[in-house]
Amino acid sequence: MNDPVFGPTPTAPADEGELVQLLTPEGERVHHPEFDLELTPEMLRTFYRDMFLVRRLDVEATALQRHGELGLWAQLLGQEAAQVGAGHALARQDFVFPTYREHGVAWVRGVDPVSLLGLFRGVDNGGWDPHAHGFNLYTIVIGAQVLHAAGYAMALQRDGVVGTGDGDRDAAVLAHFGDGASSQGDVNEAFIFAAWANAPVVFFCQNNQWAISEPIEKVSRIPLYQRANGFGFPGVRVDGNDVLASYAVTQAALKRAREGQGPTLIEAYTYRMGAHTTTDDPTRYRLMEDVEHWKLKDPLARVEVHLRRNGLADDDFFAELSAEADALGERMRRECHLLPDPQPLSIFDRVYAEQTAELAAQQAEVATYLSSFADHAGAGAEGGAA
Amino acid sequence: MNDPVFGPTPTAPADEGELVQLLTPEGERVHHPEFDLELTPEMLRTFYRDMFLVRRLDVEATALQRHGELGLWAQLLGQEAAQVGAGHALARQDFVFPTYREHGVAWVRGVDPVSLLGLFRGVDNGGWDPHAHGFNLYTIVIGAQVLHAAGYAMALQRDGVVGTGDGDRDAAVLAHFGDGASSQGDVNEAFIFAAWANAPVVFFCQNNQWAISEPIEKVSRIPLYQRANGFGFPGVRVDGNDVLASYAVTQAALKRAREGQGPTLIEAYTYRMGAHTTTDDPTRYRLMEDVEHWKLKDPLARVEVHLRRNGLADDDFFAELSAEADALGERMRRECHLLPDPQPLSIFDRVYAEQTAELAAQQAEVATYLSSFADHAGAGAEGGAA
Amino acid sequence: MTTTTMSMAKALNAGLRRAMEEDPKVVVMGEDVGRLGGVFRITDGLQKDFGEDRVMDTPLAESGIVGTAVGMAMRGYRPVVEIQFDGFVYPAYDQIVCQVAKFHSRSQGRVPMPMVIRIPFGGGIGAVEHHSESPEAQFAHTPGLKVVACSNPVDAYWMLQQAIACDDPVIFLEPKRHYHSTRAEIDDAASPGPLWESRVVRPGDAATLIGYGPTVGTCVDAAAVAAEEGRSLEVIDLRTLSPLDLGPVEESVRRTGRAIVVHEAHVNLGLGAEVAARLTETCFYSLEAPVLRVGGWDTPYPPARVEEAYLPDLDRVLDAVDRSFAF
Amino acid sequence: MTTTTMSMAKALNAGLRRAMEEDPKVVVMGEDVGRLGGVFRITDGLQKDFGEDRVMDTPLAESGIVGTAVGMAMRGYRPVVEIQFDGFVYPAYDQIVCQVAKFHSRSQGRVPMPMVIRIPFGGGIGAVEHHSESPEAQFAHTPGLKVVACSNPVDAYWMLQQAIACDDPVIFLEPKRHYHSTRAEIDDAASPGPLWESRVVRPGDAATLIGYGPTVGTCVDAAAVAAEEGRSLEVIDLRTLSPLDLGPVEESVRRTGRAIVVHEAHVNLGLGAEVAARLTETCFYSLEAPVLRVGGWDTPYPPARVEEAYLPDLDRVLDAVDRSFAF
Ligand SMILES: Cc1ncc(C[n+]2csc(CCOP(=O)(O)OP(=O)(O)O)c2C)c(N)n1
Ligand SMILES: Cc1ncc(C[n+]2csc(CCOP(=O)(O)OP(=O)(O)O)c2C)c(N)n1
Ligand SMILES: [Mg+2]
Ligand SMILES: [Mg+2]
Repeated sequence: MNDPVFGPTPTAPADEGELVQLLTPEGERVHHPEFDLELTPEMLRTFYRDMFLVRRLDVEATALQRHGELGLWAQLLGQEAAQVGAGHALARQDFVFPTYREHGVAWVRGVDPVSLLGLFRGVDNGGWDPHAHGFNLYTIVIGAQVLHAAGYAMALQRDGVVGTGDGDRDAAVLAHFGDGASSQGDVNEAFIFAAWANAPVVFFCQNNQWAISEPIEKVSRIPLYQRANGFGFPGVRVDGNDVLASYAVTQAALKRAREGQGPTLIEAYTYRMGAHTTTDDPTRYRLMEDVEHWKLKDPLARVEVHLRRNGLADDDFFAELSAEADALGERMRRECHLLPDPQPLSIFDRVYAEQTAELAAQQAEVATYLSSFADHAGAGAEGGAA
Repeated sequence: MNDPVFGPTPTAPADEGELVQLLTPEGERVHHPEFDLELTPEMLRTFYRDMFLVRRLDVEATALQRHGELGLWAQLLGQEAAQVGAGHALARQDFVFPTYREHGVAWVRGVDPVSLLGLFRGVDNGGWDPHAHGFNLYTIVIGAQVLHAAGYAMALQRDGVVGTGDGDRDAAVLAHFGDGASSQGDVNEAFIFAAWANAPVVFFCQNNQWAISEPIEKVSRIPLYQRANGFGFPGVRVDGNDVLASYAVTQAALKRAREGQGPTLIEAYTYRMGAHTTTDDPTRYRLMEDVEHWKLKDPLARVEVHLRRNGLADDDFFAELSAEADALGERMRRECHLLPDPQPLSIFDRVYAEQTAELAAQQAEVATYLSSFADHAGAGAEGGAA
Repeated sequence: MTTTTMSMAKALNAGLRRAMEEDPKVVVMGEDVGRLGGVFRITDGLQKDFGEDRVMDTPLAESGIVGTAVGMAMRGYRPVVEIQFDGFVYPAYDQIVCQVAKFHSRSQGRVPMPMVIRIPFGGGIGAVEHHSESPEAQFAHTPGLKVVACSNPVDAYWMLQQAIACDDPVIFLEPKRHYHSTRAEIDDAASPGPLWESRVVRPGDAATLIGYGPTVGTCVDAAAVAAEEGRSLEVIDLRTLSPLDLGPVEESVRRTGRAIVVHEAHVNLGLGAEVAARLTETCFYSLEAPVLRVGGWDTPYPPARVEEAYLPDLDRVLDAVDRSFAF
Repeated sequence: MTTTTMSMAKALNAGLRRAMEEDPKVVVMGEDVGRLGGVFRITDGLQKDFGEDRVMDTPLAESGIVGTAVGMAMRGYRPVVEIQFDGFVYPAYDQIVCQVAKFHSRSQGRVPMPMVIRIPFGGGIGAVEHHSESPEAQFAHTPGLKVVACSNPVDAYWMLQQAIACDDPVIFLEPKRHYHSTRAEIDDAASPGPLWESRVVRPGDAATLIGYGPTVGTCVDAAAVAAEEGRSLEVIDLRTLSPLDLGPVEESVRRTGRAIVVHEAHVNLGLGAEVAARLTETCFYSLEAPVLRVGGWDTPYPPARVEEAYLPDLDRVLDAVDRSFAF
């Protein structure tokens, strides 16, 4: 509908035509006027290796869930390139706010895959130290972390580590969220605060086309990256299945942020190949053809073709990587079992930094109560694993 | 800052240059390629009359507050044109969601000014029937009503009164909010829902430059009407001190909505000449010069000049109007005193549509308690007015 | 058919369907409620049969869902909103407590707000954070809202229809862990009792157990065990949390002299506090022990592998009964 | 200066200022807190002296304010957030109960969340809707938050500094109607008692009145009147609502045998419910009457011209005392 007064009404998100791509699904390097990139073969292999191991991590965790070792798992299958590319663009001093699906970024930030499992196994709400890795705990309430990211970026400004010109000091924040999350008030308020403060934060939206069963094209009538236009900062759409493009664009946006030029919105256009989580049944709402279509754009395959065709990695590389992945899988299976179940009385610990007399009393009461059973039942402590 | 990769970073809202204007501050009609308007002299006089009376209403209510008859008053001084213009663009079957400052729209919708006072006097939370006037009660929680507006517009779609081509049936919604409110999650979610449903709602943001003490240019780096770009529907900025422009643009946007072409964002660029409310002290945060600057753009003065210069209204018209305003003021003063104070026991009524046994019992308990005083104190019922 | 055996999930689905058939103004809104039928399948098949205009897969924004539902209710619709999990109701909290709850009184009755907000609530399903909360006290504390909780398929079927028919906003709590745990016969030609009444579900005379939603089953189980030990416990299902209907509870407590309130919400300022405070006022001279409370501890809901330690179970209920008798 | 006479508003301002001087990580965030000094002027002059980086006039979005404060706290700042009025805290409710309250436990103590959320609360100022709410019960029901209320200038001065120094998130409630109602001498060289204690503010032995925030004054006034009638009432200021410190209350009730809790929040599920339930458990055999509650009725806060009918006042407190004695 082209209204003479108000102009055209967009009706559906534009297609993939306009996205930044540096490596085609067929494995061809293409040039881009703004985001061109020189990469050493070693870097390319590292990207591939990380994607390969992350995919294994994901497959392994999915299997652990099937075997009853995890209560749930949120798969990233298909989103490896977006995440590994973005993760490699980070500087050590940057800080990341993930959703519950950023296993690929976690991997690049050095979070042990086994500690990612704790949340899904139900032994904790995230077992790693956010500060040690510059990587926050997973956030489950959709969109909440995007505000935290904006606030953390405001703190960086106040710490004087933005725009100093010292590349080892200047820092930025990477805020993850999904296409569905873009509807939440919190996400839009984060855009407001970041623009207002000119805060060093890169909003990284993985548009995997689905929010559980809801397709993004029904919710947004224009490409999501254009949302940034409404808030006065740049937005760019990148081929989320192209690790080079994800890396290049995120790197440029983070650099901009660290230099004090403010926020950017990146929409990584990708596809959730798996289910939403292991409890979801996507056959109820999407067509197998779509999945097949996206298989042709696999983020790993194109890098493998590129590496092989250009002689940048030999058979040994792939064989070693495969063995490394097997070892990772084996370790995950083994160590998942060893994750200790929390002790009943521990639920009263660390509710507060300064424990309250009230809660300490409740804990003591429970201790007495539990010990009354121990007396009856003998000392048989039950292990947590099957 | 012009970044080679991401383009320019806007730093402050553009100035008034780009707004739709049909009548200059000097009273000259100007033409606009898209929003041109033919108006009868009678219509022009009606606009002027309404603005004049609304201004009196506002002045009178402010005075009533100064005399202790109202607890508070939110002045609209300076915003008469935006409101009267928008109000006249409405069809009978349209529905309006105001903030707490839309006295001018209320007036055009036939809400008795005296019933506007109830809320500010503290005798009720809005004394008119929203359905009778197609004008919701005032909403105080910033932004909340904008979602209601989107939902009401979705209901219109379901009622089959959108896009039927029948001008007497097709309906739309006008949603008011302020520049400050544009930061609220609810307002941005309303944009999402309206775009998603292609709902017949016109978002009417009166940018009066201030949210209490906070100037909009510190909060938004681009003109607010451009926010709509990020959500995929049109936005337009209109001279909010030009009643003709406000009328023309709102009319076009409402027509679009009724025809089923979806939402529009209108930014009426205006200025709050008074304080935020009667409890506010704007000298703490803004310069008198700014107010003086805006006085030159007075929404009434330009219409008066235009009417006189073109012989569209004679001295009698202005004299009669002045007398009419005096009568209105007198009536407001008189009837404000007569607004009945609510009875103590009434607070238990209408909490629910279906009263609960619990609350009925609490009410009975209070009745007994109060009657114990009545016994002591005699029958002296206290009137509410000073 | 008039009589069918159903799980609670199916009963809710059937109740919703019937309400939609009977009143074209009933619309369903929420995340994934359409094509998917909701993550718990409570709305399964409804979009297919009633269309996308009446069963809406909304954008992912709870404030937006409830806020637009308000607008629809103003125009005469009766929105039934699904909140996907208890822990995700909070983005909509402002719209619920400041708008949904207040429209009727603000407008002096001119603008009723018939809306049902369905919330799968409570724990015990081994879920991750935010999926096992019991937010009922916060809503019950808010005048203008009504709050109910069903505990079995038959109630689920009728109470949902009654809540939808009610002209006030109703927070409708569904004990998600019992969606499929039991089945019951539903006779859709029966005439249900009033929505706003609590109900004795197992008679007894030694002490009164008071539960709602997921803990009714726990109380009944506890009463069965106690019976074996020769102690006859009466169990009352509150059903309506706001308004409370304590008449049957008081009648019971006057006989038993002892009462224990059981819920999954944190003990501190949970429903048990209100029930205890009121019962003590109304039954002061009948009580042989203070009203005791068994609930979730005053900690965040813990990780799934330790949720058993948090949740009130049969043993903790019986322990409270013992403590009551020890007074 | 060491000793100055101040209103509560000034005392809060002075307390904030001192906290900011002593710790450069303390930052103030909110609507209109900068140039204007807040609508109640509690932050008056702070932006001028500490700059825009430490005293931020934020965009108008409460979830945004609290959500970004979370991010700042993660990086070691100690944000003091001002919510302009009680009724406007709800857009931030999700961030407060799901994020602020849970960060410390979610991270097993690795990410503390030192944050103070200041809320001017309560009624009696003749305001329009949403400006007179008492939301404390909802926060006290949430594990992970601490909740305190000051009732006089001296407490306001010290409690605010202590709350800011606390490594846990604190909801700090200020009885707005008393911002300017009384003045008191503040000795800034004194050493205040612990934050987490309730306090006897007027000794007595016939019955115990329990208040906090705005109702402490009401209770003291009631006690003064009762004294004239020969009845000696003890008044306790709870000060800390979560955790509760009921030790002094229990000690008192064991002597008096009677207790009345007074607050402006709705009676139903207000703090009084919890205090009554607990006291009945701990002082069962000392109570000669049930713990009675005087509070706001279970209606929305009414229009200003009738707010007196809603608010607990001296007469209603004394009436409750009479009812207690009538048991
Ligand atoms: C506030 C809130 N509402 C609902 C949910 C339930 N939920 C979990 S994931 C999800 C969909 C998220 O979609 P998207 O943002 O696109 O991220 P994706 O899962 O596709 O990575 C929903 C609705 C939630 N976690 N939080
Ligand atoms: C949720 C919420 N937060 C804070 C307030 C207090 N408040 C009332 S008006 C106002 C400023 C509104 O500014 P704007 O939206 O520009 O409208 P204007 O008053 O200028 O017409 C504020 C902060 C409120 N009413 N609601
Ligand atoms: Mg998605
Ligand atoms: Mg404004």
